[in-house]
Amino acid sequence: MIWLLLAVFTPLAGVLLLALLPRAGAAGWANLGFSALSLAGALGLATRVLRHGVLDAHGFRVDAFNVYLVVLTTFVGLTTAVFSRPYMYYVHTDEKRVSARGMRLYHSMYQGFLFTMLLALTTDNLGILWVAVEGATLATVLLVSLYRTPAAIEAAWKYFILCGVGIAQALFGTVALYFAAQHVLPAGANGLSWSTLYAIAPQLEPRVMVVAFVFLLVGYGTKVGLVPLHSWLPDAHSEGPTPMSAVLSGLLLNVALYAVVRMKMLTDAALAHSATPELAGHLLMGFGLLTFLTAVISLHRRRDIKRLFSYSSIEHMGLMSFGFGVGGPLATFAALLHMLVHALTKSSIFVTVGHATHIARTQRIERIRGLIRTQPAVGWGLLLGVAAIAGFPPFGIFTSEFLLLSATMQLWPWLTPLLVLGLVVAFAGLFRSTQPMVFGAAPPGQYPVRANMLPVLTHLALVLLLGIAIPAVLAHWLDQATQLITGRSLL
Amino acid sequence: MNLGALSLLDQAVLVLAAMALFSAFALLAQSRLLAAIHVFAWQGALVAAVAALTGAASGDVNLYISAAITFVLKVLLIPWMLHRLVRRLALERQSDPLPYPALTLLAGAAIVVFADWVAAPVAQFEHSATRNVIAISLAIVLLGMLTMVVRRQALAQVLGFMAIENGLFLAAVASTHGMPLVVELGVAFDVLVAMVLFGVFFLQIKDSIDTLDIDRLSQLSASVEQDEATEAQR
Amino acid sequence: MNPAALSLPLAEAAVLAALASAAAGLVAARWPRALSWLAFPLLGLAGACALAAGIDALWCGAAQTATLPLGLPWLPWQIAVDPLSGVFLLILGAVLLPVAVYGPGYAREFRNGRDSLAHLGVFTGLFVAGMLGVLLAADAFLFMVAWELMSLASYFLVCFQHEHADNRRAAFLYLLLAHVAGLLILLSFGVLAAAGGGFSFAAMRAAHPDALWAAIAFALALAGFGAKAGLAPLHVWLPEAHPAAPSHISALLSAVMLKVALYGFLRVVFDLIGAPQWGFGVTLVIVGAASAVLGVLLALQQSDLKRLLAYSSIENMGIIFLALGLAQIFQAAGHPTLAALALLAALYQALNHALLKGLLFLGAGAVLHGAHVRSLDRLGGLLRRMPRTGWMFLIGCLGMAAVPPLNGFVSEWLTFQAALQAWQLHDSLLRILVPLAAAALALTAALAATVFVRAFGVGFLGRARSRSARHAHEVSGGMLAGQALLVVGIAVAALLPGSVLGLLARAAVQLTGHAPAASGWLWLTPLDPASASYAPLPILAVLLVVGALGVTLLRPHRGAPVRRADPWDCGFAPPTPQMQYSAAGFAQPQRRVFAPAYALHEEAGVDRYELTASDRTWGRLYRPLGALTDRAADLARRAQAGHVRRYLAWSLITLLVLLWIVS
Amino acid sequence: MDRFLNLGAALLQPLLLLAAAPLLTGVIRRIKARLQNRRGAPLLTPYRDLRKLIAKEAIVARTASPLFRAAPYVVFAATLLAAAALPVFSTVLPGARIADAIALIGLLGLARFVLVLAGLDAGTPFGGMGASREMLVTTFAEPALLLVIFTLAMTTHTTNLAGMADATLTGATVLRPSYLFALAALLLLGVAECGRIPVDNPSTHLELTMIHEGMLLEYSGRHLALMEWAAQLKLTLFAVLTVDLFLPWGLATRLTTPAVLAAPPLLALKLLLLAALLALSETVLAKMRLFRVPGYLTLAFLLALLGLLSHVILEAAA
Repeated sequence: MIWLLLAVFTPLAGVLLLALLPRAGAAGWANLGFSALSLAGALGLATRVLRHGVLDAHGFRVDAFNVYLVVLTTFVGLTTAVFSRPYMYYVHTDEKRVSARGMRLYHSMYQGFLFTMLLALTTDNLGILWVAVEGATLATVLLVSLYRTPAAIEAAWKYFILCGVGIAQALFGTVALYFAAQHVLPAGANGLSWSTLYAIAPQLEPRVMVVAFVFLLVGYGTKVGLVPLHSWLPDAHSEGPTPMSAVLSGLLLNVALYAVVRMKMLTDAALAHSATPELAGHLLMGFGLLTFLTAVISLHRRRDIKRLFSYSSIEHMGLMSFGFGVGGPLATFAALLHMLVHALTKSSIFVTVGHATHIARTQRIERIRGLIRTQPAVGWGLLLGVAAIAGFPPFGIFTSEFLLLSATMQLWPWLTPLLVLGLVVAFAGLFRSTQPMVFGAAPPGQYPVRANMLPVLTHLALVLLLGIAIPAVLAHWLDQATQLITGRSLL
Repeated sequence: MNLGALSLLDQAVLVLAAMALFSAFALLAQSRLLAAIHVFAWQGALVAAVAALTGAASGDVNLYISAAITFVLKVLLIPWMLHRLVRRLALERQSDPLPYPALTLLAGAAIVVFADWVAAPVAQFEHSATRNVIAISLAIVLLGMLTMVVRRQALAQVLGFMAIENGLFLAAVASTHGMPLVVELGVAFDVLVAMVLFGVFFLQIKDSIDTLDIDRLSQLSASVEQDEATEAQR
Repeated sequence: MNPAALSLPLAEAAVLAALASAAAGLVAARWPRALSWLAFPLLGLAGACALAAGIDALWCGAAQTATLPLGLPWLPWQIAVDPLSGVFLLILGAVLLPVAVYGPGYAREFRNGRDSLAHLGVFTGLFVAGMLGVLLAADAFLFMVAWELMSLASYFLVCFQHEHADNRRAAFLYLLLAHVAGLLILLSFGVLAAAGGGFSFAAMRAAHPDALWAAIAFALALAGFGAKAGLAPLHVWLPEAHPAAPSHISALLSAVMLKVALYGFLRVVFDLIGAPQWGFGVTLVIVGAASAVLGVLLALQQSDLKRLLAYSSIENMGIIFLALGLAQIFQAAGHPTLAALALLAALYQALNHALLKGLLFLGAGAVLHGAHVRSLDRLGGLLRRMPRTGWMFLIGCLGMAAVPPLNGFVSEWLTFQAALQAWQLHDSLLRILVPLAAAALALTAALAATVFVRAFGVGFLGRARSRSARHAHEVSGGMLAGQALLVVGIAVAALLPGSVLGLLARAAVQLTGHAPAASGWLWLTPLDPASASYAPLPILAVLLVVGALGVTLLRPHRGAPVRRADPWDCGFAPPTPQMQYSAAGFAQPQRRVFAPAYALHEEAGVDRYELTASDRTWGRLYRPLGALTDRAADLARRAQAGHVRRYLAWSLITLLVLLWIVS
Repeated sequence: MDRFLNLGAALLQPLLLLAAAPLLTGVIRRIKARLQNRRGAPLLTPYRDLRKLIAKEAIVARTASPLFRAAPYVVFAATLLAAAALPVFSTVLPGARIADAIALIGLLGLARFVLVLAGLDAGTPFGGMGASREMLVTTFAEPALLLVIFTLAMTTHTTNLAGMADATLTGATVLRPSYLFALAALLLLGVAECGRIPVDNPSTHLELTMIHEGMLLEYSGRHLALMEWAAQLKLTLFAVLTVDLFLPWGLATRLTTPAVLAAPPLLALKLLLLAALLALSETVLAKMRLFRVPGYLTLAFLLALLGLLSHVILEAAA
């Protein structure tokens, strides 16, 4: 419990303190410190869960499904903080795009974002989950508009409106859920506690659950970035400060997807004996496939490097949703693994992209050239990151895609051609933009910058490790999660 | 079922819900901002009243509290903030008429029918009289979205957004006699923060494109991909 | 310990050496010498180990398996060495060793260039490791990992000199098709795994998918491995990528990587799918013949030496797949011995092509190194300026032209022998098809001879056509030694076909259960001595004897040295180098005869005439696909119009539609 | 004893062929001359030419590489070796075991390869021209020739020339349509391969028409002698090949004195017939333009293919 509190509420303390801390340089370090503390808590929590199993108390619930996401969140939070300290300081002092107040807001809200993420992950109460996810929007929306450019403000506005509305729908879904629960539960029982609901799920009224799930899917799906609800995502990613893009892509989408999957578990349990037991899965699959294919096409002919990679995030979210939708242990395992590796890879890519834009002083792809000549570390980081995200072994994403494909091959063989086609198109789109940026002669007047490649290195190393061999601990967690979600174990 | 069978309180709840629905329509159609804000305030009041009455009917205290919260928030605070904004941004005279009023209202009506159709299976497990309010609240939510779709004024969009919140609250009250208090508080807090942020944004938008017509906020179409935007500020 | 247990450890040692070489390459960023003194020797070690492992695996044809503590928790990586992989380990080692000897000399010129040596060293090591991994893999997952590692590493090698836009384009095209191939292969494994209920090759081997799924798996495998092996029409990447890479890498790509693709195909189709179908065979024969003819026709028109070699690789892979088709047909028709014969012809051809093409690419590298030009039209007279390279290149050309007593002829001869057994087939369609395939093969062989006459005659004979060719210089000892090693290999394969065949036969036994009639070390009698026999050693002997006799008998009595004079000018002005037949001119008759096969692009200036004959698949197949993608992209982009209200409308509509669906 | 006989046969037959080659050329020239109402040179002129050339000093172009001087010997040796695979008077022929029909074509290919390289070596336009045209001819001729061989091989189930002849001798004499096609193709091909009219003109040095001579332009003295001799040997070889494949009767199947003694005269007779045929055709036909040559060769290729197909379709039972 203490670990849990440490992990979740350190950021909360960070919010308050960093809001008061005036000096930007110190704030960066403090930000780093809080993230590290939170990571420590998460690790402690993980070991505890590993040793004593599910932790379910005081309205919190940490099981195999979310514990690894908690660790992931805090870890990416830390590495991104490592990157963001010098980067934002550079933006603040050299580029002068952020005022001192802006810096304070930034650091404080960075922690706020982490807090909401962790809260959403660990809470057992669906209402709190909703509040937290909405809170995440509120925490990040001002960061998206941090640069105060018209484009940034517009992006933030869209982000705010679309996610706000989406989340409102999720709340309606939650209400409907609560409503359905109230007819089963005795008075006084907490009808919003996920574990309670899961226990009684089979008795929940299917027709209500269906409606509730639709609202929840559309609601949280907006934050996952499912097509056609994704429109806010490229704007928010491309206009916000790069560290924000990293955490948004790496964490926020995951958490939203996590929420969706929790809801799917309830719905599946409720619909088990109805006429359409697979409905939730099929909806998710449909959304996933649509998202995947649309995003894959959108990867072509991009001009803005950050938009490019935000579309790639959408693509991978589509894949994960598809995986969860397909169901079955193999696909679920693949999707869970994919959440992990994608978060690591994508955040590392955004870190590199931050350096790349810093080197070229623009986000326009056709003006970023010859990185590998100007600064080999950045060039290679970008190239390897893209290779990883495009699903090349020995990086971990290949593993999850391999599993996903083979699972699809077993359950829906005729959908695999679509997936493969999509993967090829996605690869082409990514590389036709990346290769010119990395290779070739460097334009005159382009100089290396002080780049901190440590986060990239650690992330890619982890992804590589996951591609070559999945540690037993992690495999155990993922398998337990799979068991939790599908009821069947893989190992 | 016949209304006669219901207690007076329940009848009152139904009446109020109907009026809330009407207010949603009004919000959809009203072109002048100040008037729209007033309509929104009225809607808030109605919803709060529904909550209070349901509380009286079922006699649990939570509902009173949440009714009070709603009243303060949606009838007093938010309208007041909106007023201030309107005055600061000098939008009193501003009005954005709908392109096709009749068509829009028809769509609204269709949405209501649809909402009833969707809510029917949900509602028939509730035995309290107020079950049909669920359909009403769903309709209000959808109408709120419709408002956001058809209105070009940023402020009007916010009103739509808040209307959705009202609808949600109504749904919560009518179907489940309110959510647990902690959730209510969280929601209220979020709404409040959201409102503050909206205020901030209005100012930002105003001084970036010097109008609140959000159709002007379309630089970020993927085809243009904000070339000028980034290049301008680099 | 018994030799059987040796092959697997040796192979593992090879992998480790390759990885170590990659690590050593990393060091080369700081100390360039590390490349020459550490990375390449380690590669050589890897090559030697692979060679030994291959020979050992073939010698005592038992399979060895092991399981690594890596991979997925429920699917650990499994590795195995059996005769089939032994053949290709042998090939890999036989080429890698010379390349490692050759490499340092060649890489020296990059030292003062801006291209990072670490880039070269690291990815060469990884590339080799990937290929070894493919050969060792005994489960689909490891296979795919190694496969894609191979593709990715070679991609980085292809765009090693990435300042040229062409190289970047080539690299992109290469990786794109490699990725397509990889995914197709993955699907093919998926089909087999779905049938066998497991990703280990053992499980797939045990399972027998029904005809439809087998056919699907076959089609996927053919497309996937074929794309990597450069079969038409998926070959377009090959002539772009192979010339772009540094020459010793081109040698590896062309000589080894294509064979690794071949290995994968053999593994899947002949080993895992199992049940042969004559339909497979017919498909293979047709595709193979088409690729062979197309490849050689295009090779005939290239003036860039390395492009020419690359196209010739397409031709050779076509021939190999044609032979595989014969094997499949015979197998399906119940003539396992003949199937074994055809299979052996294919394997022998693979070995020959690896050795010869390795030698030729190293030779091309030497030319590039010595004369700094690749275009035949700017070369000429090199045989006198770079004699050693020149003569070895001649040997390579003779081998490629498939004339006795060289090794190219052996495999061609075996293929013909296999095809000539078509009279044993019962299905009349096949009885017609097989001879037709043989005819196509004969045509290909004749054209190949033309290709290499042209390559050598224009490039190495005659007079220098450019300043750089006039100042060409012989290359360093290391580079010559590398080529010489390959010449030794070629000599063995050419003069001792019996013994080589005896080695390869193990693989044929593994796949078809039969081996062709045993043959001594001197004679090559695949079926029975009466019907056909061939003995290269006596042929060489007689050639030498007669030649020597001629020289001695005809030596003029006064023993005066041969008088030199200007070439005869037919009474016109003395001929200048520009008056020589150019590469384009030499092939002009064929260009005219086979015009439909080419997309010709001529441009004539006042004093110059440039002609490029590229293949038609570009305009027909690839450009349209690219355009389609872009159009789709624009469509998707239009959906993202930027109006927040439209986005809200999307969200509302989605909600309504979903509600409508579920209610 | 037998072994010596075999060895003798193996050595004797190619040497006999080698010795007879110039004579055949002489004969053809003589018949041609007669057909054109000339007296013509005596039959032994080719021998005299060879002797004269060998005696002469060899001059080599400055621009030529060592390959230029090695080429004649290789060409000669390869052609002779090819000839060694041919049964001349007996089908008992160890040489045929070393190199079967396919290897024979391969050896001719080797000779051609080196010859063409030699043509390119001096770096004169004419050499290149001859080389390029030679390769054009062979592009079609070689596969067609292989097809002819295939046809017979699939009938006789062997690619060993001696074996083929043997099979034809021992087997029942049946009239095979495939053989007719193959024979026609082989005749056409022989003309093309040996550079005779209408494909090439051995007796001209007009650079616009010549193929074979163009490549020899730089040669002189003993080198030229070897080249010429090899060419004559090749012509003889094709003649004998035709005979062996299609009318082998008279070949000794066993090394018995009467059989062996009976064989050469018969062979001479058959060769005379072929020579007359060739001379006749060269008299009535004119050299065709270079770009009609592919058409001519395609015809040969087609005939050979028809032979193969008709074998597969009509005689499959056999």
